[in-house]
Amino acid sequence: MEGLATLWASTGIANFHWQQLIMITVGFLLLYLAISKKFEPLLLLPIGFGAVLTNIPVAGFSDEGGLLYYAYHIGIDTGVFPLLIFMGVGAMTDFGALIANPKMLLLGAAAQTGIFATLFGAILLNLIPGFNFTLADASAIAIIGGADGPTAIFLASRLAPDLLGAIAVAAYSYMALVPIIQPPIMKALTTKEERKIVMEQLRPVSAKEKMIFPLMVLGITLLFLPEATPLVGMFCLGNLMRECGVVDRLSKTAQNELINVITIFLGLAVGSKLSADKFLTVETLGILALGAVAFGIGTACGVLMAKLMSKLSGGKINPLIGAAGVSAVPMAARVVNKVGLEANPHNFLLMHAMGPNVAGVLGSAVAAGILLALVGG
Amino acid sequence: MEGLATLWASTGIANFHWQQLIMITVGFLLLYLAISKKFEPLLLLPIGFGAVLTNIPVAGFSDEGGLLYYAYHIGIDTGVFPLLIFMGVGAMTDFGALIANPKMLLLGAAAQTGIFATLFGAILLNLIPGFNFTLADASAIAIIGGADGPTAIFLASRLAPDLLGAIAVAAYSYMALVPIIQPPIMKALTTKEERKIVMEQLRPVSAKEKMIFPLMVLGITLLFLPEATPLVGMFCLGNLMRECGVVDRLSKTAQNELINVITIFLGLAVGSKLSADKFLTVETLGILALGAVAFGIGTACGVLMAKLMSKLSGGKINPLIGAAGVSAVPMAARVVNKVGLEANPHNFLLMHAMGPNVAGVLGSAVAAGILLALVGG
Amino acid sequence: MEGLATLWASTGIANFHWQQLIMITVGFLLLYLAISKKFEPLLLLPIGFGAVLTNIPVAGFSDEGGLLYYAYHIGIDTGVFPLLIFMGVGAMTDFGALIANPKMLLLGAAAQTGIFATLFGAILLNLIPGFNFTLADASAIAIIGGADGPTAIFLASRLAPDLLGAIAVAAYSYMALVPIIQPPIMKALTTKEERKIVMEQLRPVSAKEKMIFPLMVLGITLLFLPEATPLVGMFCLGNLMRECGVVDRLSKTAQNELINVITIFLGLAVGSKLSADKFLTVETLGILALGAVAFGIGTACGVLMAKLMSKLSGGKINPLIGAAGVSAVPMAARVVNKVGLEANPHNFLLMHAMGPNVAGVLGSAVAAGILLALVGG
Amino acid sequence: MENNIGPVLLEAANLLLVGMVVVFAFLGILIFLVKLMSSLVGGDSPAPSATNSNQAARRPAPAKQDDVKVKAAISAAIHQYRQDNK
Amino acid sequence: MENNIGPVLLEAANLLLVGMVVVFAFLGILIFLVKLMSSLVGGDSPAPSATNSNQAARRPAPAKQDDVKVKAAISAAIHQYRQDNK
Amino acid sequence: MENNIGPVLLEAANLLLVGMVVVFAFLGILIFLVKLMSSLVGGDSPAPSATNSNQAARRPAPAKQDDVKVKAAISAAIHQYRQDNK
Ligand code: NA
Ligand code: NA
Ligand code: NA
Repeated sequence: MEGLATLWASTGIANFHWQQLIMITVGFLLLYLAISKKFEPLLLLPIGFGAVLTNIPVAGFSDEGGLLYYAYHIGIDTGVFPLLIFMGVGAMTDFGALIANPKMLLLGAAAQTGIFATLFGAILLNLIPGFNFTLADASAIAIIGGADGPTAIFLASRLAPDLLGAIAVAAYSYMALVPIIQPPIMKALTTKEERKIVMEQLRPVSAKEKMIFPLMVLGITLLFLPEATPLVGMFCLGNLMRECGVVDRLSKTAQNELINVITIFLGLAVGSKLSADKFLTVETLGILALGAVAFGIGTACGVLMAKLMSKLSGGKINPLIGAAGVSAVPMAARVVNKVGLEANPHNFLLMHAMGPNVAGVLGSAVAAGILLALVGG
Repeated sequence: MEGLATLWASTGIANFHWQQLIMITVGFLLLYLAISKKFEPLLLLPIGFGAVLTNIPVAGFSDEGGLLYYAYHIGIDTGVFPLLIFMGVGAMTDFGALIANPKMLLLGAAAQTGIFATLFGAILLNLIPGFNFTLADASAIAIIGGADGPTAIFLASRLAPDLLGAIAVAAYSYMALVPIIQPPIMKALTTKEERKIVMEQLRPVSAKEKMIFPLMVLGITLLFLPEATPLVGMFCLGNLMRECGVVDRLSKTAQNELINVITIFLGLAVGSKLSADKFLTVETLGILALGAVAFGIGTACGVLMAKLMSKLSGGKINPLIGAAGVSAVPMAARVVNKVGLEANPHNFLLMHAMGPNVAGVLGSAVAAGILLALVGG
Repeated sequence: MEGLATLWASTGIANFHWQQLIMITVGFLLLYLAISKKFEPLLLLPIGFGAVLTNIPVAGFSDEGGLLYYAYHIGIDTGVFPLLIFMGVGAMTDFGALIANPKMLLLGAAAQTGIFATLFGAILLNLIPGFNFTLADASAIAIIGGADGPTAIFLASRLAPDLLGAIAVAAYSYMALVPIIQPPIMKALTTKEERKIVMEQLRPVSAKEKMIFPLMVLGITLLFLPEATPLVGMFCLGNLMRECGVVDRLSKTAQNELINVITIFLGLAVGSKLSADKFLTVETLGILALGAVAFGIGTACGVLMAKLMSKLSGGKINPLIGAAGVSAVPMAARVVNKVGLEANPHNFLLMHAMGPNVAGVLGSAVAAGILLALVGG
Repeated sequence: MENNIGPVLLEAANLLLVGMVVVFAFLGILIFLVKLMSSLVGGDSPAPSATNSNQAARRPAPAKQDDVKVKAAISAAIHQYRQDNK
Repeated sequence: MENNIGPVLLEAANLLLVGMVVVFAFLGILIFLVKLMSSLVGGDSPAPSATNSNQAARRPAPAKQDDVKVKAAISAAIHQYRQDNK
Repeated sequence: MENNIGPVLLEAANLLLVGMVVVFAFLGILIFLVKLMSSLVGGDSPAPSATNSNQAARRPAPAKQDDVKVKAAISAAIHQYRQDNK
């Protein structure tokens, strides 16, 4: 029965390297977080599954000709998948709250300090032996602070493909952890009185304003920051399809079936970068640490900017909403609402936090464009 | 702050050529027509957006590795996108009215005169200095007279890829303008008495007839005009899935999610051909003029043929329905209905016009096959 | 009018080889079986249509640059389409009945005897002059006995691409013929008393068990048979998405729009392998004969194993359910139910037969992994 | 330029002629075939009532048979659910 | 290692500065433009009733016009069906 | 030909044997693991009522949490709409 011997020689048991076993465990851990802890399950489930598959010996999922090889090279190497996800997210996003109160854009800007400060921090980390981040690596890591999955994956695929797996996992994990990371920072930087501030109701926004908004964003992006137009442009296309009212069937497909299909393959493809040699490094630890720092700084700067605006406006702005400027839509806005309710049970901040929340998406896409223009290429 | 200088050097402002600005304006104009004027928005919106994106400097949407580069080369260069759209349109088309009254196919044939006469006209235009259309160019332009978007894009991608952008824009624009172009011609060629003719009700058509029809069309196409089988074959596949009653889930996907996804990318890819060097030429003016001529001749010949058939049938056919033979489904059939109602408020011609209308789709696909066989390859 | 002559020279009539006409007839026959006889129409309709298209002269559907060429090389040559179908089938499959009664896995194992016995039979067939099956050919043919379409297509694309068309047609045809093939064998091997056995109701299965099950299957596959992980892994991904409860939108897309789109192209691509030189051979006759043998042996072994288990359990198991072990989900389970009702009008075996039925899917995927490991590569 | 245009103009005229002949021939054949088909499958001016019962008999059947896998999965799920909640 | 980090650290500091300046400038311009746009298209604090009638007038129209092909196909199908069942 | 078939026939017989052994072994291990799993997660013959409350408690929760983005967008839209129409 030579067959049995041949078969034994091709079993996983006979071919495993211990690093693959660890990475498969990491994959199952991600599945656990996605399913039991509800950590951004739409992406962490396929990522976790992809991590398991890519580390199976003999099967060759990520070798040339394997399923994950195609998913990665067709979808991520080209940048196509994150851009299509961004189009779908654009088709899901309602900019009404932001148009009603455009000053909220400043909070979306302030929270991006988390990105650029972390970039500086990543370079500083090179002082510790074992770390050796280039400026491109540091930029890709820093974008975790943008709290926006497709932006992070797009930038990482451009600037530091080897770190893509760790960066994506960190970005989605911290986005899922927003309810744990943000509240202490928000409370530390605000007084109870500030947290109690009730904001006045937003004015209604007309359909026409909502329709012109994405065109305007596209317009100034192509004038001032064309490097950001892939991300911003596809986002605006999705939003225009949503708001123009004449292509509803395209808009619905973009925010449902299309984004679902792409999400499955994007997740699997990201997971395929979680191989032992890329992930089981000291750099991954650095990325996880820097990601947490980035989220913290972004939250803090958002809150501080909101505090400043609150002062200048004579107390009309609740500084908590600054925390939503990191994006992490809509989790961060809900956290703002929850912390606000703790201070004042009749204070519903959700709609007010949606403004900075969607501003943060634009903010990090702009930051990504700046990094591409100055570091990429 | 050298960074600011580098960033400035990469802004759109510092990199624009004036032609790109004009083409971006053209893109926004198409968006305006699509949204405010409801000019075939499902296609002109993505085409307009693609035209804006492709003309953004630095961003490189249509350079190798850019999103529109992939959309064009994967979807249009291969012919895949228009064929899949055609499959979806087939799955949406009800041939009942045509099967009940197959003589209507003659109207769908007559209206194709617009195509072949325009081909002759395009060659004549070479007499004017500045024009230099080859026979392939002329054929691709003439197909605008087929009043069928995917057929025009498919043929243009095969015979004159450089003219694809202008041809597609002209085709969809004139299809949107059918309610303006057709009525004067229809009224000029018919008497008020003729327009008042009430047609007898169509017989019911059985499910079996509807199911056999696409197979029969496929059969004679493969026997007599195999060059037309990509277009006609995919159309018949969609129609067979619709009518056979045993693959409803495939039919529904083909006429909804699949066609929606492809429409987005087809539009963007067509838009990517609206670059300054290809579009800002005197040839574009010629294409626009010839397109209008093609629609006019097609409409006129359809009406005249219907008039002849009306005479021969002893006044049982309303000559207005000949105008629907150009296709432009279902706009042309509705225009027929509207003009008929003006002459006789109790005369509903919609169902009678659906016959020549869908016949026109087959007619232009057949014409495209003839052009591919005689001019292409 | 040289044009007419050129056109005539490009007609199908002037270019047909008689073999192409036969293959087109075969294609129409498949369409007839799919539509009128409801033989697995979701796949046989596109396969039949693809067979017609690929045999049209001049059109070049399967030549480089043709639509079916792309469908085959992108979807089947890479293995991507059958794997995605398998993901969708996983998202449609409820393992509840199997988890409630895991011993049913033995029936899913026994029925795979059909595969391995047929492999032996295919080699024996080489004794007849004209047949010349390699071990790889024989393995690809034998998998027809797995009664599972995507598994058969995946394995054939790996081991014997030239036989793919005949193997896929045989697999789907016999799956459609299960209600005719199985009952005589089932009745011959069981007594009327045995067929009357009423099985006790299955225990309820918790959501958690259903969620862990696909992870467990993935786990032992990657440990013991990594060559089977492409098939089993994608199946488990689909099933995990279904059962985990946190990614319902991905699961719904996987089992609806995504699987529908892939089914259309998979069918067309398989049909494109039905060319005269590959199909009109004596080997196709051999494949059809062997396929019937494989189904018969699989059914018989499943029933015999169920009979043994019935004896050992003291008559608690109705031996009919063994026939469902060949998979052919859910047709085989319904046949079991029907034959059971004939013997005892109050005996509903459907749920009891679902256990061996889904076990058979796993069984044939495992068998495919074994063949890939020992014969492939 | 103008003297070069002669032959290609002739070719265009030829295309105009051949094209229209073939389009009419093609769709003309189709007219004949559709009529033939309608008379063969009994669809030519059927008694309305016959058609109705015909359709009533034909249409629901495919709908019922279509997509048996999904149906079976659903019925299995319902069955399971009922058992779970008994 | 540590003495090599100087220039890249400087570059990172420069990026931090330039990046934040540009982000604020970009979104600041957007604030200005949104306000301008809102005042131009009359969306700035409209009387609620006006907005309502406005929306009521605008929204349904696109919905009605959207996707005419599908609508026409449906209405044609209904028409045909009614004729078949008369 | 016939004398060449010997070794490959032997190999096929070997495949038949090895294949069936491994299929049975593989699915046999799975039987054992499923039983083990069911006993561990408490799914083995649970009291129906317990299962019900169990399911009632578990199922709705994921459904609620699933796809928060869409939900939030909808609720935001409703909120906005209510404000617009006040
Ligand atoms: Na952000
Ligand atoms: Na036409
Ligand atoms: Na099986």
